[in-house]
Amino acid sequence: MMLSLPQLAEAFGQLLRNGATRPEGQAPEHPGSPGAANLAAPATACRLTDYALKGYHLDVTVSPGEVVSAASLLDGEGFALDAITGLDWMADGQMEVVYDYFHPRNALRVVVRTRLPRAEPVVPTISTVFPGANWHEREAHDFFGIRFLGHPDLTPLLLPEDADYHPLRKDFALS
Amino acid sequence: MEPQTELDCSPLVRFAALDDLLALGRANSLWPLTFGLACCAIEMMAAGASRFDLSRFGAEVFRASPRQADVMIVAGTINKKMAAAVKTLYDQMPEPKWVIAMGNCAISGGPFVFPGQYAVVEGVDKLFPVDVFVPGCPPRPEALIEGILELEKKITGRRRWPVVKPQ
Amino acid sequence: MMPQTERSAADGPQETFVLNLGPQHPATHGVLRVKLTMDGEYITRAEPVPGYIHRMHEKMGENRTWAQFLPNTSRIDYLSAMTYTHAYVAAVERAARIEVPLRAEYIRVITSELNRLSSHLVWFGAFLLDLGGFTPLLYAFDDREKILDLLEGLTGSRLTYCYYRIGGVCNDVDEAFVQGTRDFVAQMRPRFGMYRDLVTDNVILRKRLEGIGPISAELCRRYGATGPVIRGAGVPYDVRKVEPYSVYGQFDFEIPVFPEGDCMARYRVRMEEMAQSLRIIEQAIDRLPAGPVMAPSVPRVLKPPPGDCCFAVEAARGRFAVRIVSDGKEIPYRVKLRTPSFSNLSLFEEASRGMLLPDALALMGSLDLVIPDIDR
Amino acid sequence: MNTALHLAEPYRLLLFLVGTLAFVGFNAAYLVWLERKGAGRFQRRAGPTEVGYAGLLQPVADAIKLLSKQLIVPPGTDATLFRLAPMLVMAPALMCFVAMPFSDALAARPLNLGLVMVFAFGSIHVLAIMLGGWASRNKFAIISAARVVSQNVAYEIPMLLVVITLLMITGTTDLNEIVRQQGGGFWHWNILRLTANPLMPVTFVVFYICMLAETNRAPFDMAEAESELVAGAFTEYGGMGFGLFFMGEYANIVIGCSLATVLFFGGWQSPIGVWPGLFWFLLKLYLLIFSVIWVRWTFPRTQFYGLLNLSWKILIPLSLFVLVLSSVLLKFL
Repeated sequence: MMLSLPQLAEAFGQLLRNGATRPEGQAPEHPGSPGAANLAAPATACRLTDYALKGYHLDVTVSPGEVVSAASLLDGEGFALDAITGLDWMADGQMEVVYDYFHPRNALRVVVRTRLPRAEPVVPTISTVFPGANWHEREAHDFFGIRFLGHPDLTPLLLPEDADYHPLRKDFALS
Repeated sequence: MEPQTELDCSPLVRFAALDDLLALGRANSLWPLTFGLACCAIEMMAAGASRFDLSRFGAEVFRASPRQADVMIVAGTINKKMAAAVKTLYDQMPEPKWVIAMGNCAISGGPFVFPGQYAVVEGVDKLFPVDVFVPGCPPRPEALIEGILELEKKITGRRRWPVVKPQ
Repeated sequence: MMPQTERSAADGPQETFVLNLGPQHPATHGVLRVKLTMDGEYITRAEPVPGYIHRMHEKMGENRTWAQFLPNTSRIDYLSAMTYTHAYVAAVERAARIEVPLRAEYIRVITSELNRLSSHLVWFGAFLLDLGGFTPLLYAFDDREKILDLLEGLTGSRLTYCYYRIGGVCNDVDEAFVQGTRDFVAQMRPRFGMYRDLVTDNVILRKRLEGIGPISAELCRRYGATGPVIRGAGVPYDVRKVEPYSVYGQFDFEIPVFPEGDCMARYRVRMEEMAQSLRIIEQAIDRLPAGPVMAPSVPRVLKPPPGDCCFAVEAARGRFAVRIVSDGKEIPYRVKLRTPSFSNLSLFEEASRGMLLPDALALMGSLDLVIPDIDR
Repeated sequence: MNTALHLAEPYRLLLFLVGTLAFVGFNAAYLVWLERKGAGRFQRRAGPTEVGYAGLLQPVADAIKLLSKQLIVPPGTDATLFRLAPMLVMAPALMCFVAMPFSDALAARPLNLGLVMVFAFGSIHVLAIMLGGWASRNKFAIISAARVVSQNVAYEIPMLLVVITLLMITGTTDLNEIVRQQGGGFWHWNILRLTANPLMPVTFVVFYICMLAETNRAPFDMAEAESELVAGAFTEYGGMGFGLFFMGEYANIVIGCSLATVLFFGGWQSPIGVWPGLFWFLLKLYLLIFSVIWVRWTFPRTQFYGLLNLSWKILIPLSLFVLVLSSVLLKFL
């Protein structure tokens, strides 16, 4: 199946429009956190990027509730999960989760990102879609304290079993 | 495997000649524990491989079980998650036992020490006594062999070969 | 195919016990711990527990300048230090819009491929050690020493090279390196025949690898496994071909692919890959252009413009990607390292279910794990 | 040594006891040296060179070190069995040499049931390894113990079957008598007695494979399997406990190879009719031992089910076939 970039962008556009037109009462698959509602609606966007400058082809920003449907969409197109990264925007009071995807047969790389409130970073897990996400999410939880709703086991992966600190948060310092 | 309680194994009575013989035997049969942590472990393997050939000194018998090992070559970084396991391994080795700290990480934490670091044990001597330090990042296999010769000297009081002075 | 390796449900429920493999165990190649739930010698659940050599590389990235992070890149996967440094410097070059001279790119390709070769040789030896054959390890290390001599003459280090710089490479290659590399390629070629006779064609080895540890292309995709693991499952995914970086697009080489998905397929992929690396090295040495090896305009204090960017390379173990985020300062805002061993190991739990312990260890060996690469 | 044979029986036995102990001890120690040297040569390196001339004092250093190591009986083990197992591995090995004919007259005790006795005592080391593994209270050791037992049960059968084949041809279990029958040139050796059974070389191959498996040598070293089971049944043994297991392994190799020499290669018989019997016996013995070392450093380890399959599906039917063929030939020729 040869997938072209415009088709994929169109599919994402569809997904984002659906998310935008969804009635307020019907939450997406996962409700997200109460904090997510208070936050100003995250800018959802889908734009093509210059591969030579960025290293990826498609940059998609979704609301926290839509990461699972984005993952399902990419799963259906035969993508594989590259990594899940946290990003601590302390100045903005936000936490960003970046999902990198690559395609094992085409030169296609997609970045899906979502912003969470820093005080309570909660996002639904995509380990139901990509089992490989399990470890990546545990790692993001280790480093940033991002909670992945529905994750089977969020015990520390790389940090000691009893670790209660999140070292890659910008305000982390050993006492 | 539970950790052993520490035993004081220094003998009550010493026999000079016998002690010398025992020291000679021990020094020439240093079996290391198969215990690679990180980069240095590759150089430790290289030291056992054909070009450098630890077996010349009878030290190529890498034993995977701490009960049969005489010297623990700590080859790599020890982090806080690993520290307890390393301590257990040390405790499980029967006396007399020696430790070589190979590489900067095992000596002091090496390049992974910075203000506010949260994971690395800054030197294996924080956990148990170390006999020989072999600096380098990673040390060359020759350096490890020199470390083993140095340990032999520590055991027997004699140097196997004269030290070659740099020109 | 191998009915003995699977325990049928008809055998009824059995008492299981937990076996801790590691953190110090000869088969885990370092300090990986695997919590095995065993039913006799059959594995009902294998749960890898990484983190015993977590060394804060990503935290360190946020603590030093862009160039100061370079030594770290050689110590993540110390067996393919060159390719890892390549990914990082290329990502920074991409973010800071630095053009690398052609000669430097060629040198990067040559040294990366030499490094890949030496990494595969270590894997070859260590894998055979897992299978109980000690001698091939020493043969492989002997050949590897020749590569290390070349790289040591060039970089001054045997393992952790830190040879690339942002904007080029540290120093130019000399005639001795060029000639030495030519000699090495000529010397190395016939060795593969010897390895085939000594090891690959051995009937015991084939019995232990063929049909053992099947990993399908779909399983690889769902876990994001790359490198020889996915190529051994029949998918020709190699970053050097799919997203050609540096000057890889200019060389004529093949991506070895074996569709069986078992340990033997992964074994063959790596053995073939070594020959392909030799091909690339030969071409690059022959076509090595003249010119400078450092970009002329790299600022002393590097401040890439704000934003993020990615760079992926094909390391010896698979796809290694660096994602850097800059906020316009001289210190990175975030350096994310996507390491291949991490993803490759994550499928172990699913792939090893119901296997016998020695087969599972063969499977683990065929994944070619470097533990600091998982833990970072 | 010959004068010793005319001494009064108790002194003679005593002398042989000392001689056997020395022989086994010396062999166990210097086979390790040979193995390390041999491994070195197979692997393009030197092996021990620094401890004494050509590393000849290496086994002495190892022995001193092992003897002076702290003895640990780990908590939770069955202390009695834990201490007993290493002795159980060594003592039966010594017993096997009682019946072994080193030359025409050089045998501790000529026994007409010599072969049976060697097999009886030769099997005890399995029990010892199992006890050691069991008593260690270590999961690796227990897995290893289970492996050793099933492996040895599987390989005892084809081994005994080929030996029965041989016994039908020789008609005696007296080892010295078996050797005497093979006198008069190497074409009289059992391995080449093709008139009695054209499959004699096959019988030897089966015997050799079984011997490797019985002594837990590579490629059948399931018991120690370093990359899988750490150190197998010996995981918890340090110092001389481990040293005894180590020596027991080599003593068993010596027994296995001696038996192969006696049964198939004419024991102390000279192939060309010159030089004393003891020389020829030892030459054949060490050539066989060298082949065992060679095999170890060449092949990877087999998988456990492969090992059992080889025994139950190939070796046992094959040796049964040889047995039937042999008896048919014996009956009708």
